[in-house]
Amino acid sequence: MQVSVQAEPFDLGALSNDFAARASGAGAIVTFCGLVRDNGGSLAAMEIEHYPGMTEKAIAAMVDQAITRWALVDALVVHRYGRLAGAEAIMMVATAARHRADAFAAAEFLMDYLKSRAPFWKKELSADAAEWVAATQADEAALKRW
Amino acid sequence: MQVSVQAEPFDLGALSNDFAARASGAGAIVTFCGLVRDNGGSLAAMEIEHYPGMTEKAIAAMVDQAITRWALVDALVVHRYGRLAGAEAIMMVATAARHRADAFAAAEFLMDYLKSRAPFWKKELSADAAEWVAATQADEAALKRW
Amino acid sequence: MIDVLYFAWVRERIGLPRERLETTAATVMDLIIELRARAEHYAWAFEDITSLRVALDQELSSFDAPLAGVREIAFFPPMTGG
Amino acid sequence: MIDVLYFAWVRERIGLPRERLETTAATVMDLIIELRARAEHYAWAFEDITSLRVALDQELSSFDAPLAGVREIAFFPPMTGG
Repeated sequence: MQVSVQAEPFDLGALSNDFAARASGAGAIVTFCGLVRDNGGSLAAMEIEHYPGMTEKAIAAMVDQAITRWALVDALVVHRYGRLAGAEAIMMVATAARHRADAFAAAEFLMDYLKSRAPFWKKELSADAAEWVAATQADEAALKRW
Repeated sequence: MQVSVQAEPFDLGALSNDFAARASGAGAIVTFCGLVRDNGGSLAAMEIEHYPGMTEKAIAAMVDQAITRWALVDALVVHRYGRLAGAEAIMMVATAARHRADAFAAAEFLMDYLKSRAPFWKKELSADAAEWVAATQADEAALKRW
Repeated sequence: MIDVLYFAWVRERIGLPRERLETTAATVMDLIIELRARAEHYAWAFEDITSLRVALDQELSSFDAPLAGVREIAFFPPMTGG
Repeated sequence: MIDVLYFAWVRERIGLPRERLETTAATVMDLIIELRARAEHYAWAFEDITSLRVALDQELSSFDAPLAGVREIAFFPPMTGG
């Protein structure tokens, strides 16, 4: 298991390759990467706040649960906080399993839990406004399938 | 759209980074990578046969369908053929969408279709045997959900 | 003594990220009622608890949870990670 | 004249990857019946058509499809890509 909560940018490609190389016995690797969206031309910036201490513990607990439930070979979560520019990578998840269905399900489970149960709060910054991102009904509802 | 059917190895990390950099406006990138599984200690090798001409057309049609159905920003499929050693990457899929649910669904759709509708045939090679991989009921059944 | 932490717009409304309080509140809800009475901006931060979440010693909890033995309590809006 | 292609264990049983045939078969199934009658190893390759798939001019098709105008036909087991 690898969990990192960090201000620094990360390299999706390098982490994906390292993860795949370590995942001995796996037949399937799934990665997810979340990016700051370009909202119609003007790249938005984002400020991400988190709860140091709780964040790492909450993520480690989710990853433990995913590893057990889908018999994962390995799992990784990297999540940034602080100020991010438009199109920058916010976070990534990687899962390794023998079969693809488990790798996909575990990655989606981790994403749903990170969205609504890891203590991060996003603020979208545009040229003339700053607004906290509201949690959505859809994100909360997504947890119900697990 | 990027589709490549090739004998040469590919670099999951480099392709993931290039794909993410090009996916302007996307908020979610999903990648899947299939590896030759290590079957209990002795790394298996694999020989993959394909149907040149039909393979590229069949994959392009699947990718077109995925892009339309999930309004993808972009999608990529790379699939190798020929002789692969244990733990080598067989293929990868990448999808880019505004939201994670679309990127995940499209990647799973492409995997299910590649498994059962792209003209590839795998032969597993061990020290003393060579055996064509049999298509499974589960893989055929997986198509029904789309 | 209990450490009280505020995040996101809860922190912005209250105007500070954390404070150390003396309280006899038995539950999270009792503490919220105490805090609301302190000043206008506290009342504003805690006006609608359905839009708040609470963690006790860094574990998500509920508003009726007891505070006995708790060293750190955090108030924040629903999380928006990922 | 039609190009007939074989893949995977169909190719191995028949012993060649492709051949060019003169046929008057009206449908895929008619061609299979012709091929079965050619030699023992053809009969073996085509013994159970439920374990076979067919493509006409590189599009998946069915055993009752007509062959009129088809330039290339391919027989192979269910695919195992991905």
